[in-house]
Amino acid sequence: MTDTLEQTTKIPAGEGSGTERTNRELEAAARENEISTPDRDFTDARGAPHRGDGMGPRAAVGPSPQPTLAELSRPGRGDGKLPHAPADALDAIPEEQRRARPLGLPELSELEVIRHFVNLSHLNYAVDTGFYPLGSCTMKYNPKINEWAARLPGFAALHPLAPDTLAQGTLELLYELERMLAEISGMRAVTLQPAAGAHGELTGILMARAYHESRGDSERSEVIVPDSSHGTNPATASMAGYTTITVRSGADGGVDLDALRSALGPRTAAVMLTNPSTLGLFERQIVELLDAVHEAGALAYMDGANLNAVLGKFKPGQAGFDVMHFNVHKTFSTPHGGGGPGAGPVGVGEKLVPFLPSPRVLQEADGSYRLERSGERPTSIGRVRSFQGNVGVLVRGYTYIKAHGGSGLTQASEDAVLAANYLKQRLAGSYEIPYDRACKHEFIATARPLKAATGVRTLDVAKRLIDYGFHPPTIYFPLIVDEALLIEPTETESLETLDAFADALLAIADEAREDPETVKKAPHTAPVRRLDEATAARQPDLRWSPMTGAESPCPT
Amino acid sequence: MTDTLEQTTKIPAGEGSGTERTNRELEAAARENEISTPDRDFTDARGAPHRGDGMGPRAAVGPSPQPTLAELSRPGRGDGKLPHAPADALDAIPEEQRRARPLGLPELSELEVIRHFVNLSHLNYAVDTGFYPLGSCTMKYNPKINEWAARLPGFAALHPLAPDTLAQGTLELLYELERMLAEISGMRAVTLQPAAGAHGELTGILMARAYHESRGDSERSEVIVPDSSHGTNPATASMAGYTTITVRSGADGGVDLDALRSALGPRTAAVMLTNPSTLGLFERQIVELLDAVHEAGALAYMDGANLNAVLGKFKPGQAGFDVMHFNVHKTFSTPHGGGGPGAGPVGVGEKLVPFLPSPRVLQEADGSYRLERSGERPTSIGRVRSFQGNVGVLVRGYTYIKAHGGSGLTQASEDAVLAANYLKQRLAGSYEIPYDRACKHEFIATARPLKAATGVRTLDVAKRLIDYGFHPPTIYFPLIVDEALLIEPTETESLETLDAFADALLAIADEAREDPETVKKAPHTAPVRRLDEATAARQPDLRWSPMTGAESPCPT
Amino acid sequence: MPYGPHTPGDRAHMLDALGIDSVQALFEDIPARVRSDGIDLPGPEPELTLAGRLEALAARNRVGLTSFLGAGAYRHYVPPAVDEILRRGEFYTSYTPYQPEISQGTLQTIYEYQSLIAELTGLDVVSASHYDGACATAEAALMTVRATRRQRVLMSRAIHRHYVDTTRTYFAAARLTLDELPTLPDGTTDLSALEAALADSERPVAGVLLGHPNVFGVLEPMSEATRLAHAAGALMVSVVEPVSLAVLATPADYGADICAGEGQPLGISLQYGGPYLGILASTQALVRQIPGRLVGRTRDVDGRRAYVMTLRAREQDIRRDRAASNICTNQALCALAATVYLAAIGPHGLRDVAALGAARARELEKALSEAGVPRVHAAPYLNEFAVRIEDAERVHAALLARDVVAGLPLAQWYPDDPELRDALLVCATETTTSAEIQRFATALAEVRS
Amino acid sequence: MPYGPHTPGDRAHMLDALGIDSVQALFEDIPARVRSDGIDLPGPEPELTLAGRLEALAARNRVGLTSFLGAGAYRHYVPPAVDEILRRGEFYTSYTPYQPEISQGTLQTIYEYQSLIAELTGLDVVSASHYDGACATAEAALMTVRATRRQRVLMSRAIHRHYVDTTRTYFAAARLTLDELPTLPDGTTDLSALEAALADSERPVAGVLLGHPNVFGVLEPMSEATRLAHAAGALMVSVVEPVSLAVLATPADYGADICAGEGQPLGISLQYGGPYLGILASTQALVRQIPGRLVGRTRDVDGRRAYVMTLRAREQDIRRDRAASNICTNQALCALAATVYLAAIGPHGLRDVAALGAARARELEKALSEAGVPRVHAAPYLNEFAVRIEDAERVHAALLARDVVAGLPLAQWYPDDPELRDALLVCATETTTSAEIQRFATALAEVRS
Ligand SMILES: Cc1ncc(COP(=O)(O)O)c(C=O)c1O
Ligand SMILES: Cc1ncc(COP(=O)(O)O)c(C=O)c1O
Repeated sequence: MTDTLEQTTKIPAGEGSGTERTNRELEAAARENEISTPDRDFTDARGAPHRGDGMGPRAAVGPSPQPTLAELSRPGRGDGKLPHAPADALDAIPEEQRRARPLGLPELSELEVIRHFVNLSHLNYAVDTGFYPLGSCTMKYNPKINEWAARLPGFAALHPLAPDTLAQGTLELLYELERMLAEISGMRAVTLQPAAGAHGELTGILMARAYHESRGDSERSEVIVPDSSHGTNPATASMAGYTTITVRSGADGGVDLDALRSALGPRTAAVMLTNPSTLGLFERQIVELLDAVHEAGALAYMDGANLNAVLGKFKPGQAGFDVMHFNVHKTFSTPHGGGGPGAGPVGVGEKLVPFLPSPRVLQEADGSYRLERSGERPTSIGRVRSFQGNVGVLVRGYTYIKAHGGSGLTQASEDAVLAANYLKQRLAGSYEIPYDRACKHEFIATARPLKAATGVRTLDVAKRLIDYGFHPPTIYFPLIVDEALLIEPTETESLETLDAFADALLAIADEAREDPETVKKAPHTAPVRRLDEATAARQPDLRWSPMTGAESPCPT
Repeated sequence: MTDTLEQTTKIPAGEGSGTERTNRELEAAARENEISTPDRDFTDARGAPHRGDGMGPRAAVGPSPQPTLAELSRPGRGDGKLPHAPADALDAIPEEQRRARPLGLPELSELEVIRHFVNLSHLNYAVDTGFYPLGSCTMKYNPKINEWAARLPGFAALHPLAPDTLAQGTLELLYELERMLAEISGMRAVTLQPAAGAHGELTGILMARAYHESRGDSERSEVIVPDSSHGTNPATASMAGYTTITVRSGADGGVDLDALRSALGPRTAAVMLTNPSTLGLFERQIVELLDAVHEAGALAYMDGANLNAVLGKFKPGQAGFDVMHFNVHKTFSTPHGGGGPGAGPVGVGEKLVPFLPSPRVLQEADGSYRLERSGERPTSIGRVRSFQGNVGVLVRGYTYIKAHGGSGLTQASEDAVLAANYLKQRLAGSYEIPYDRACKHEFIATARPLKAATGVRTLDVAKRLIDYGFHPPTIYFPLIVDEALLIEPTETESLETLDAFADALLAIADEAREDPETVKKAPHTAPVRRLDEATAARQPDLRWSPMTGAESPCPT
Repeated sequence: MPYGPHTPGDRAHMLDALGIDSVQALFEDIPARVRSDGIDLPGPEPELTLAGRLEALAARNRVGLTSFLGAGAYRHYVPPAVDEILRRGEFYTSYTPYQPEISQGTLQTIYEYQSLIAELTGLDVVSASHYDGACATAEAALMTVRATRRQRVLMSRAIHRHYVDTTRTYFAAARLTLDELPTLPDGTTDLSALEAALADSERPVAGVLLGHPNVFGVLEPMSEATRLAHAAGALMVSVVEPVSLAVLATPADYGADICAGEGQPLGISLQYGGPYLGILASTQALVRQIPGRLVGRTRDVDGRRAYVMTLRAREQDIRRDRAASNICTNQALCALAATVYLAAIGPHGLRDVAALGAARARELEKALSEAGVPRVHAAPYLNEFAVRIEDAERVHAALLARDVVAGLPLAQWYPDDPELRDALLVCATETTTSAEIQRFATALAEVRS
Repeated sequence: MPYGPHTPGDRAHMLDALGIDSVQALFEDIPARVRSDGIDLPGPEPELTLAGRLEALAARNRVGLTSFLGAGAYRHYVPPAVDEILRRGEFYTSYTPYQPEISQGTLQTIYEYQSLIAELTGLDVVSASHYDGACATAEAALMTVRATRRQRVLMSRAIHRHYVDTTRTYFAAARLTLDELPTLPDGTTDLSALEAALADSERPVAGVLLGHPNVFGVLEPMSEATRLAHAAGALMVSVVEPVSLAVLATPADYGADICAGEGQPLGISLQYGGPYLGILASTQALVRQIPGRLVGRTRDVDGRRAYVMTLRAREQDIRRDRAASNICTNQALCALAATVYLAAIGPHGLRDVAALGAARARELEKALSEAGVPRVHAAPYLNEFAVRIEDAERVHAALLARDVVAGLPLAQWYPDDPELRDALLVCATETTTSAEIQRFATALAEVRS
């Protein structure tokens, strides 16, 4: 299959797309690296996949590539979990409604399943194995009590449509969590339903739309975002039916107030600001920015993904933001799960309360809790998902907030900011720090001078960090900085770790001068080396070939 | 400190002690390997241990050595789990009864704790990561439902002295488990108290002693064991105040009947037989052996560690054994925990029932259960431990037995024996198989011819297997076979795995001829290479140096 | 700070290095007017008492009742092997595999997830996860709009109410049209209404969405609906319950273009509604339109097999306002749960789950109809169905007082439909026992006597 | 076979390779007379129903009551970090680290365990684990016999009853003498009786064992007892509860030679009695006598730091009948639990555990004495003590009916001691709440009115 989309657009090298490489470039790179070795096979003469075969000696302990479940599958394996269904169980299903094709799921013993995933886990880097300074993602420690709490059967086994009387514990927790988030943010009310930050953005922007419409102000068709904004901001605007207007940042990294003023107008529905910004900088002109937004009759949306920097220091609601989202999986330590799930509650000021999605959690006069009934509040924008939210994630966030309390959260922000500034200071000699002022929880460094001097790019530095035992920071984001490294240490990493990381980056800068090839070919010690992303996109292989299916006799 | 014991005895090379090396030899080996590099330090100039320092680049993913908790500790870290005690909490404790020295425990944040142990876990080989054919240990798969069951709060949080009325669930489970084990073994009654096989042996031999004494037969002072027996058998005899008499095995691996007959006499209290034996062989003369034992007025003890081979095929109680132990952690799949815990229930024939340790689990007429009260059964040998046994392990064993049922257990034995014979067959060309008949769940192979031809020993073969991704089998045990490899595949490993393991052993045999040095220096791919065991024994370093202790202000 | 490592000395060292006296100096860029001084919440709560608080809250929920609730979230037996894997820090404390060299574990499991859902649905392209069934359905509807450049979709009213509502919310925002299709008395969607709606050439239809089984548990005429949709140039979207695919015709069997659904039944616990798993799959032809993450298999420079995120130009971080969706953080760990679940339960096991549920549902139907409580609809069902009972809400409450959750009163979702005013939607799965069914019947008899 | 991988085809392949028709051929070496044909138990039970059975059994235990039971097993707050580590297959599905090159995880954690217990006790040599407190105590007693070549030990009757009983069982077997030392009315061991017993030069004493705190919760005069023991050439064994060492004088402080104890309070759940953790530690002088595993730090041939089992000539697999003990499988995973627990709770935390327990116990004492239920003994205690109440067994039962477990009626353990006939042994830990203490007092008032 040729993917025409891929031919015309660009493919990112690593995260973000600051220095995108075209397919052509990637192909050239691939040729250069002479990718010609055939795919090493995991099967032997008998068609049996196993370790050690055809791959020569390999370590007993440590990461090793794994065959797929399909390759491991042998017809007739795996059983014992369930009683067999009576033979006539499906007699009432008309023939033409029955599954025609074989059910091609892999058949494995439980040991094979466990070993497969345990060994796959060894190929992963994670917060629980090392420092993960991925900017904008707040990879802080995930306390284990959170995991314990979410698995309490009372929480975990509760059906989402359970009558309110059966759900008082969870309802109370959600109600209290809403109030705690309101206090933390200075917002008037909070909905916990959105499943992630982007989902919260959509929810927030839909409320903004509903607000304008409720006032008959229906000509507003634009959402303004700064050029440093996260991709979800403009994508959200589009999903909500708005046109995105991008305003540039000033030389100090803040939004250019004049540019914003000229972009604002009667067509502006909302301005989405990230504060602290994706550059790790607090918008020093926040008061003026908000005034300008409101003067134009627009609403101010705060992308709260970076709230971890300003807990107890800055409350968006008090400052005048009309709506914001939280990233529970960033600020409140719920784990990132290899990509999710998270939770993206949305806080609103007074004006937007009527439009909150349904159902809200309500407290009755007798102190009990209930869910709002469908249709109970006609001003609501309606549902943004099924049921009540990523409750399992919210239990974790609640636990975290309680464990910290108000003062602990403030301390967390102070420590996160202190760590980031310290790290910035330590790198200042060897990397360019484009915005030379106090950062918040993260900061931008760039390998621009290094690249000029040695040809070693940010991508290479990042990959070389892997050889030093670290997860690379976010790279090539935000897009407005060349060769950006966005570094977020968080408050849960020790000084020793911060120093070791700084030492590694300094050592790599030296290496880049002395032995650039080693850096450019990094990583050298990871389970795999750099990948052929061009072929992946040109000839997408998105699933294993269909399995023959379970034609085997049922094992007993 | 010089350890004089170590100077006069021998230190095993690897498991067992077939080819023990003296300290002198080990020292020579160490010199040969030029151990001179200083201990690589984990601390930096600030005294801070961390990854990446002083050790140059290292992989982000994969095993890496870890500093100790003491090295990671920083005064003032770690807190938040508990409220602080009131200042006067200890006022009633007289000054001289208070702890004088500082409480030198490490101070770490929870993240550091988790990361430490997660990274340490990556240095381990385990059933959940690969094939672990450790003979005599039955490293079969540990089903995950067992782990789930043992953690059910009703089981896990039950206090061992809870009144019987609060413990009916566990009591019923234990009662039923005793009966199931009795059916499986053909014994009359079972005690679940012993914590492990060796503990079961002691319990069993103490009952034998009590039995003889109850009959006024008090001159019996010897316990007979075959030379192939596990070390726990003679050690148990000593603990129970008996002298150990060792009888040799015949050429076919079985106990030499004549030798046994001449060893037996009026001083024989018991004969401890392992059946199938530690050679993986069923005692074909078992009937004659038992007759001989009983004729001498002695009791027949069966070491049931190898019961996994004969479930549903052979019931020691029916065959005439008077007492036996089970290894729940072998036969019934409870995990080995890096060395324990296990459980070693003991089954007895009619004769020994009165002597069972207290307390037994009893069923009342109304169907409820209770524990025997202390002193209720004066014939009992008494307590062999506190409380009721390794109940958490027994819950797992119960779950396993139920999941299999009678037919499943029989099938497990058949599959274990089939796998062992298949593997034996596959190795027969390249390794010597000293006992050339059907084996049970494990078998002996030896590298004797290989050693003669190439100098490569069993130890080297074992270490080289590590490079092929496998845990080595048990080596140099039992002691009566030169250069022994005791291989136990278990029933839960797939044919592909068995073949891959055989392929690896065959490949190593070839390597031994072509490139013996590579094999002799193996492993090459493990987190560490061969160790200096001589220095470890000569200058034992059994703990980190005492910590200064928590003089730091309590963190808040 | 309960989880922070910094000692006063550590902080002093860092402040020193920065040449400042206090961390406050780092917050001076916050204008005084909007600077706040702290959060008005109680102080840190030690884990000991916090654990007690959480246990008490959890205990206030009542989860041990005899329950016949389904309606989009289903209780199933989940092999403990699933949670054993989910608890591994290497999986749950990692993030989006931006650095494929040290994320092959996550990447391969996503590839396996894609492959397994492809096997289940018969569709070749599977997005690595969406928020839940409702959001996946809304995204599917938006996909049809993007792919056809038409502005209107038709959605059966017998799709899960929350999915219809959510899609409506999304559509309202984007100024797109969503028309609901009526149902017939037998519980299936009215295909003549579909035909008529498709015939409106003024308002060409981008996609047709049907649930299968639908919200009433009933099997829809998917083949016929697909034929009609395709004839009108519309795409067909099937909204499925994934376990049912073990025994029911797959979207590929009847020619659907897109499949959306809720993956919760595949090894994910109920958790009062989330995190769940939005399943979204399509034919190869729509690979450029599908939103969300895709992982592809490729090689590294040494020719080793390896996995990487691919076709990323559909995603927001590359495409920004022209992305296929704004989704970023997704439900990856839930997709891992589904992957381990499917591997652990296997094809025979999944078929048993589906068939046992059907068998138990039939037993339930029999018990209820013997108690004088008949089905509402006549069309075949799998393991969920609606029954008619006078005064349904009151009966439901009375049964609740007897610790029986008699499913969902459908009036909650269809308040204006007289047909459903007295309907309860009940469901059985492989975890439903005959004893529970008996308890239901007995309680019912008590309540009505 | 629920967990077996072998398909009929796999079995056929293996039989083929062996040239036999049936697996029965492999069992023909079992003489027909003793061959059995199967096990008379029900067939395999699918996990679904088995899980239900187990849940039902577990639910028949009642663990949520207000309980003041201690007496050798204690409820504590265990940070969930502990179980997170214990659940890692790399730890719990490995075995004895015979191959150090691929077992450094287990080996280092044992070394850390040894070091932590050394820090707690002040003694330098720590055995890597014994079965439980009782067995560790018995092994300690046997150690004194081996080290002194004397045949008699003195054991306070105020050591945990099970430990005395167990040691007696071990000693009876080995034909060794165990004499019990009486206690004084204040709850401490009678040191004049000790002095007298030590003076019997016909029957020289190998070791003196005291509990600290003892079974009545009372602190013993350890220094004085140690002085007496040493003066008579006997070794001193202190039987401890490890959490108490955070605040109490350590065995090293008062000069004990050996320390034994139950490690359960260090992060191990109650589990109706096991698996627990037998702690055994000694001075450096006794390193050759200590039974059980020892791990030492050394280097590999490249000079890398590494850990290995050492001084193995004490163990059964090397020394056979001359081994220091028959122990083989031990309680390694429980030692890991204690290691993670101590690392997670830290020195401040452990001190809080001990001190909070003491504070709550004092609160309990006050509440009970106000209710007219005084202490039995006068000597200082830490967090456990005996109270006198008329008709103790009946009151205990009546309180149980009110869901209060009023500790342990000591008559169960000391049936012949009139002083203890009406005694309840009660305990508090950091998990005990004031509300629970109040509930106890209230129930008591009800029961006695
Ligand atoms: C600044 C910013 N905004 C929005 C988001 C979107 O949040 P989510 O990934 O939870 O959808 C992110 C996270 O990636 C972010 O960093
Ligand atoms: C044959 C044999 N007997 C006895 C034992 C002792 O059992 P345990 O290790 O449980 O004490 C073992 C285990 O190592 C064994 O293999």
